[in-house]
Amino acid sequence: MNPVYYLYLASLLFTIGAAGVLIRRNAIVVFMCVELMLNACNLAFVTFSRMHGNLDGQIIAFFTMVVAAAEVVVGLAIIVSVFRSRHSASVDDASLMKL
Amino acid sequence: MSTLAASAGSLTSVAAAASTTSTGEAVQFWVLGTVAVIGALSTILMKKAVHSALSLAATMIVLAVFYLANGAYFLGVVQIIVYTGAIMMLFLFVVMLVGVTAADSLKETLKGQRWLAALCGLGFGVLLIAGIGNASLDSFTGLGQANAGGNVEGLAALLFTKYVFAFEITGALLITASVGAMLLTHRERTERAKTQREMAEERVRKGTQLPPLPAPGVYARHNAVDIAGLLPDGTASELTVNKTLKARGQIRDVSNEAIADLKALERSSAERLGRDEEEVNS
Amino acid sequence: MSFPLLTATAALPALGAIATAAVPAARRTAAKWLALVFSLATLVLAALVVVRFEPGGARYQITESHAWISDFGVRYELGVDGIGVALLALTALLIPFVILAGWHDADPLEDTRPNRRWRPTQGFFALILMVEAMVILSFEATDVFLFYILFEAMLIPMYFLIGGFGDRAHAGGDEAAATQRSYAAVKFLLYNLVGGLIMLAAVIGLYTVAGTFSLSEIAEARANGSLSIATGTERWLFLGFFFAFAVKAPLWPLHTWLPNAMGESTAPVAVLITAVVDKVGTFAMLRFCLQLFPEASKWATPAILVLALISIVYGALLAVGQRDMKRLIAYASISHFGFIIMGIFAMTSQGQSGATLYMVNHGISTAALMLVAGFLITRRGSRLIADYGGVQKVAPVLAGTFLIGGLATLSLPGLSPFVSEFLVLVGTFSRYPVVGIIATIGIVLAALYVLVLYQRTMTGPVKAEVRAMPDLSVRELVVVAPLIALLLFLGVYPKPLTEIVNPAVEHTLSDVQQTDPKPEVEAAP
Amino acid sequence: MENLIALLIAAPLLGAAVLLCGGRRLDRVGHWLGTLLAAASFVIGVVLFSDMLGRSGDGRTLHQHLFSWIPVESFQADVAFQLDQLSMTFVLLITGVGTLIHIYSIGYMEHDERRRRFFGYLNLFLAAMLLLVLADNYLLLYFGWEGVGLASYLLIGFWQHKPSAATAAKKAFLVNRVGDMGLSIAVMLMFTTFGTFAFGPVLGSTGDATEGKMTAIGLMLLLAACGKSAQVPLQSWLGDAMEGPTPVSALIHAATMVTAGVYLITRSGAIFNAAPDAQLVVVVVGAVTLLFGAVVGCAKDDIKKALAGSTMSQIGYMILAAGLGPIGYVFAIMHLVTHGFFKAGLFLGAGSVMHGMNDEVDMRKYGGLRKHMPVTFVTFGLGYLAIIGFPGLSGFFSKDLIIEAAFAKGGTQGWILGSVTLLGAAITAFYMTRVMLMTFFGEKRWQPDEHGHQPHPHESPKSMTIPMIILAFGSVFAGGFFAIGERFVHWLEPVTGYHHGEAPISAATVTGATMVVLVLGAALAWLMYGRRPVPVTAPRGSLLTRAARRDLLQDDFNHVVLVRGGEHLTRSLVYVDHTLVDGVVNGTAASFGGLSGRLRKLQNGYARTYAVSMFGGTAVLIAATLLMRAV
Repeated sequence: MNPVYYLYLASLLFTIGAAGVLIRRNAIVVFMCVELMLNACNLAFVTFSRMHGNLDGQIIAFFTMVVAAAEVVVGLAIIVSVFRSRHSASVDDASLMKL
Repeated sequence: MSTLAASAGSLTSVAAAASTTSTGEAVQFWVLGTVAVIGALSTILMKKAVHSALSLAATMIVLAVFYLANGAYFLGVVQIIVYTGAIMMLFLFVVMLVGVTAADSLKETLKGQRWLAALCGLGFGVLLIAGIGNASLDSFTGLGQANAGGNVEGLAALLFTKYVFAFEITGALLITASVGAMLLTHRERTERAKTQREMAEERVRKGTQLPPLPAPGVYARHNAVDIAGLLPDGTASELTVNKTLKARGQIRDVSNEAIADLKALERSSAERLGRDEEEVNS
Repeated sequence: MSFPLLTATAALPALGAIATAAVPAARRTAAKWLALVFSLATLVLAALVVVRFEPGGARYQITESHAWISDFGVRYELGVDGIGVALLALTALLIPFVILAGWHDADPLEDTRPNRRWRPTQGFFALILMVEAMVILSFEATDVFLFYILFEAMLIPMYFLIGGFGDRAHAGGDEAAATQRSYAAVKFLLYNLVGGLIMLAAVIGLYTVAGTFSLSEIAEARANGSLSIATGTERWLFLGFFFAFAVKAPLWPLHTWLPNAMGESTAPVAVLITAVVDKVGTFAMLRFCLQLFPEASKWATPAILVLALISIVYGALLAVGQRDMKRLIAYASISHFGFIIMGIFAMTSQGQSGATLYMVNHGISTAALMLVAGFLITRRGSRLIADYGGVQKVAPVLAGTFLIGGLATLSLPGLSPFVSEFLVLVGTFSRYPVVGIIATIGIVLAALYVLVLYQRTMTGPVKAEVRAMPDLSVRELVVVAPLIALLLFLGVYPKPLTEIVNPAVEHTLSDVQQTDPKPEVEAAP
Repeated sequence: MENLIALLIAAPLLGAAVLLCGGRRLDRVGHWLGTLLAAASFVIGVVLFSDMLGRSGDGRTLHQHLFSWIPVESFQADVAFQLDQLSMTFVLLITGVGTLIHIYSIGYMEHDERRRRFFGYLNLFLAAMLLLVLADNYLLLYFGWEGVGLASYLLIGFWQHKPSAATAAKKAFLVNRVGDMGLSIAVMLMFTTFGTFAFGPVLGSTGDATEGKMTAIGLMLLLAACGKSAQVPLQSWLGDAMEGPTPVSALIHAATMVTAGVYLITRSGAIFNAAPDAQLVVVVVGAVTLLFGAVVGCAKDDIKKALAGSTMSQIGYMILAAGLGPIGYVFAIMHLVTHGFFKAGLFLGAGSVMHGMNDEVDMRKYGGLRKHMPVTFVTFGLGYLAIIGFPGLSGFFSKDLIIEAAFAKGGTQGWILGSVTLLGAAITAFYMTRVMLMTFFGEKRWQPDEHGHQPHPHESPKSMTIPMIILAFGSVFAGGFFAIGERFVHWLEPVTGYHHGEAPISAATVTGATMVVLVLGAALAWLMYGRRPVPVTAPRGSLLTRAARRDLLQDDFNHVVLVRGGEHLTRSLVYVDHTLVDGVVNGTAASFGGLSGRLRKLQNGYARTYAVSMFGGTAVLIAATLLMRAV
């Protein structure tokens, strides 16, 4: 088997995550889907680093994880405060983009 | 786990340019890959957020394994510790906070949203795969040399030389994030806290429930917070249970069973004392 | 380096605009005088330019050149040829009269309560000076990009001048007038913006082809053959430029914004539109279309001549059919712009010199006619021709100046427009006889609409409404008399102007490799 | 000496400038100033004339180059003058008659508060007319040409408060403009053909150009002449032009301006000689107008309009003569001069009559005025005799020579033209006799006007009668003076060229025939208007009469075809401009509005919708990159 298959898997996961982002209304789940997408990317990076035989890919994946951590912290905090104020975690309720 | 790592290690120590991996890894890929995909799908299809979180965790663990298989030992471990360990738990916390059992319907409210999403997703996936397809190179250089001095050391070498600035910046980012999270969740008290006296006066003015709320639970064997206290006539008092629990519908109503137990008790004692029902009833 | 004279001519009015705008609300009159002084100072500088300019000398003179946006090779390049000098002088000359004529047009109405922020007068004169600055600079710019920016930027003050300041006493209620005005302003803006955007595309295209915005560099590159634009490309670029200029000019069928704009705005602003701003369009045809795209210009000439011809006859006929005297003058201007464009694309020295003179003379004559019409309108409070009659009896001087303005519009010999119109006709006739002959119909029609206008307003029994009409005040005389004097002088002795213009025209003709057709027989001396 | 030429024009021009810009403070002396400057111009003319006589036949042409007017490459228009015998003749006529009419106007316009401006306009006219005849190139001539048009416009519409006057003025200017169009096209043709339009070069090299070009130029010049000289088909304005003050009618619309067409054709003789077809058209136009004007003159009851008709027909004679070529030019000019005398005299007489009759113009309300205004009667009578060609008087010589020349054209053309001119003579005799009889003979028919003023006819003041007397002298003797010993022919020959046309019939016969038709015409008029009383209200009259009263329906034609048609055209165009041309643009704007309205629906504010579009966008981008890579 060729490591390329990992890439196929990664893209599949990424797509699934994206679809999730689009179809779920619960902010938390949407968030999880985002995480899924990030992980898919990581997998791709790791695979690439293996294919090209240098560690830069892994470094990037590492950074992605760190950033993801930070992002999750802030994002969840936001969700919590939103939930506090509107007693709902649905992304559709926050349709404030429309004036 | 360690076996996997070993297999991966043996694999990566193979000659630089290989065109295919070991069958063992292949098997592992196909098995765990299926698991990962199923996990991902259930993540987006489960009604309850908790289930989504758990299936996502599963996917992540699988990914961790794949990292290891790809010779990214450090990342594999970090994946398990940070992601599955920390981030997913954070998710669970929040889910609990917002309500575990609050299942959101998967019924689409936006017209055509689902179809569009499906269409885009399909097209996107196809495109990605096609892209990889024509980017694919049939031979690959393993991480043999790169990991020669050990994977962690290799990463460290890169991280603290080439990527040191990025590293520092991410550090700053983390700090900022934590502070930001605190700021966001922290609720500033706007008015002076009421003194006890004021509260008391307020209660009196309202005239409702002058004495403190009754404690939950009746009899020593039931003092769980989720059991309504019984009024003298044996009916459950709503006041005794926390609102949140009530909102989640997590109240256990034990009043009837308590009465039944009482009856059973009396009957048995009556039998032991040899009294008959009449006496009892009279 | 020497004193940047050209920059100064543009910078002075700009400064004036800022200064005027800064005058506090209460000191309205001070603002007016300030604006007038600045415009006169600009006139002095313009006179200096005319003096410094040697007709026989290099093509572009008094040049300045500084790097501006070096990444795109955009330079701040100024320079004037004879045509530019003539139009620059015209602009600098007209603005003081415009300001003087609009002396009271922007006074806040009595019923508006005093308000420190509300300063319409300051705004009015500041905007006029702003327009002057931009127009002058656009006549001097020899960098396509710089010119484009000015070409677009001058729309902004014009928009506010048209939309913000209408006739003081309009026949229809103020409400209706205001809506009409904003419609006219928006129409003006949209038309010119569309033209400008298409031009922008062409400008970028030109840059991608030529790699520079500087006229001189492009001309040089063309000369030494290092730059050769493919025929197709050149034609597209030409069309892009020409469209914008045709809207500005305006050429049929892109003319409909002009009558609204001129009809709704006050007379001085109308003069600003037709006598100053629109000239940029025809000027740009001469300087940019012909110089940058000679082949394409020749290729497009037949179509353009037909359009110009339509403009001439069509505009004149519509002028005959108008009930509103400002709109009448507007349509007359459309007809005249037809003549100008025809002269430019006849590509003979007479035609193009005539066209350039035409721009100047049309500016003066229309200013005279329009301003007097404005005085008339402010007296009676109506733009409708039918509301007047017998004015000649009560206000002979006003009527006389009106008649002279009209005669200039119908280009009577002895008044300057005749010179230019005849030159254009001869120039066109010598290359395209049929076109020239059809164009002469315009002469007759011009007489028709001018005389009908004069007869209906000035002659006949005196109407009751005009019986108490006062004759021209001193201020108004000061506005009109010099214009009329100029019309007479340039009509009898246009040589100073032709001397400046001819060499420039020769350059343009050599750009398009055209020479005047030779007469059939060499006449005996 | 040649430097005086500019002064000829400068004097009246100065007068015009001063009088028109001077303002009210000049009201007192304005008329004197105007007259003085006109006279000054005349004196200069006389000086130049005497100087010219002093020089030999071919050296008589003077040139003065003032400055270069419009220099653009090969197009070189100069302000330069040429004074030769032809111009000289006109200068004397214009300044002379002009001065007389200035004097006349002093009295005639006495009660008009705008008299100063009137004299300003008169001076302006003199300047323009002199420029016209003194110019040495066609463009400068065009300048004067339009200048006189302007002056006539101002003077016809002098009483602007009368709508009829304003309309007449406008009409005159417009019709003239049509003619001017011809002149300008002619100038352009000259420029393209010869590269110049100065008299010398153009007329010197007419032979080298193709005949077609020459014909075209000739016809264009003729069009111009028709406009200015009120020839068919552009004659319609002259009748209405009588709305102007009578001195104006006398000076501009009888003596000088209307004859500019004849000057133009004579001046351009070389061109016409090179274009026989054009010449033929000229002759035809002349002949037609000759009869047209005569017929109209017979029917009009308005004395000035009757005279206008006669003017038209007399100019027809001149144009016809000019069209005959070298055999006719001289006689055309000669008739022009004599006509200048007697027609001006007649108009002044008419003016004097009106002056005495509260500006009544209807001859049916005159009658028997000879007792009341003897001087007017005599001068008018002499003018009358002169115009009908009474033996010995001016008209007799000049007209007779034209008739001979017409016969001398030769062939059937000659016969036709000859008979036409004879017929014209007969009709002239008829309508002039009619005017004479209706005005001065018979019993008095005048009645109070609408204000109830009973007119009491009286002789006009000296300032009016003296010019009439002088003109009467001219109309009596001028012809004889010119004709005897062919003075005039020798005078003009160097300029216009001349060769004697051999008439198929002897001169005596022609004269005889003229006499006969003359007597016939006069007798007929006497039968109709002399013997029986003239009804005060015009009888319905025959079809021809009614048509003639309406200028042979030419105005109606114009009205229906040009005015109505034009109105419809403009109105429909205004509509088109508003709906079609404008509508297209507004339509585009509206469609854009609708489109954006539809697009707005996409902006529903739901984050997920935007996410979808983003996602789709990314997909598209990837597809694009892939395609690019594939290609």
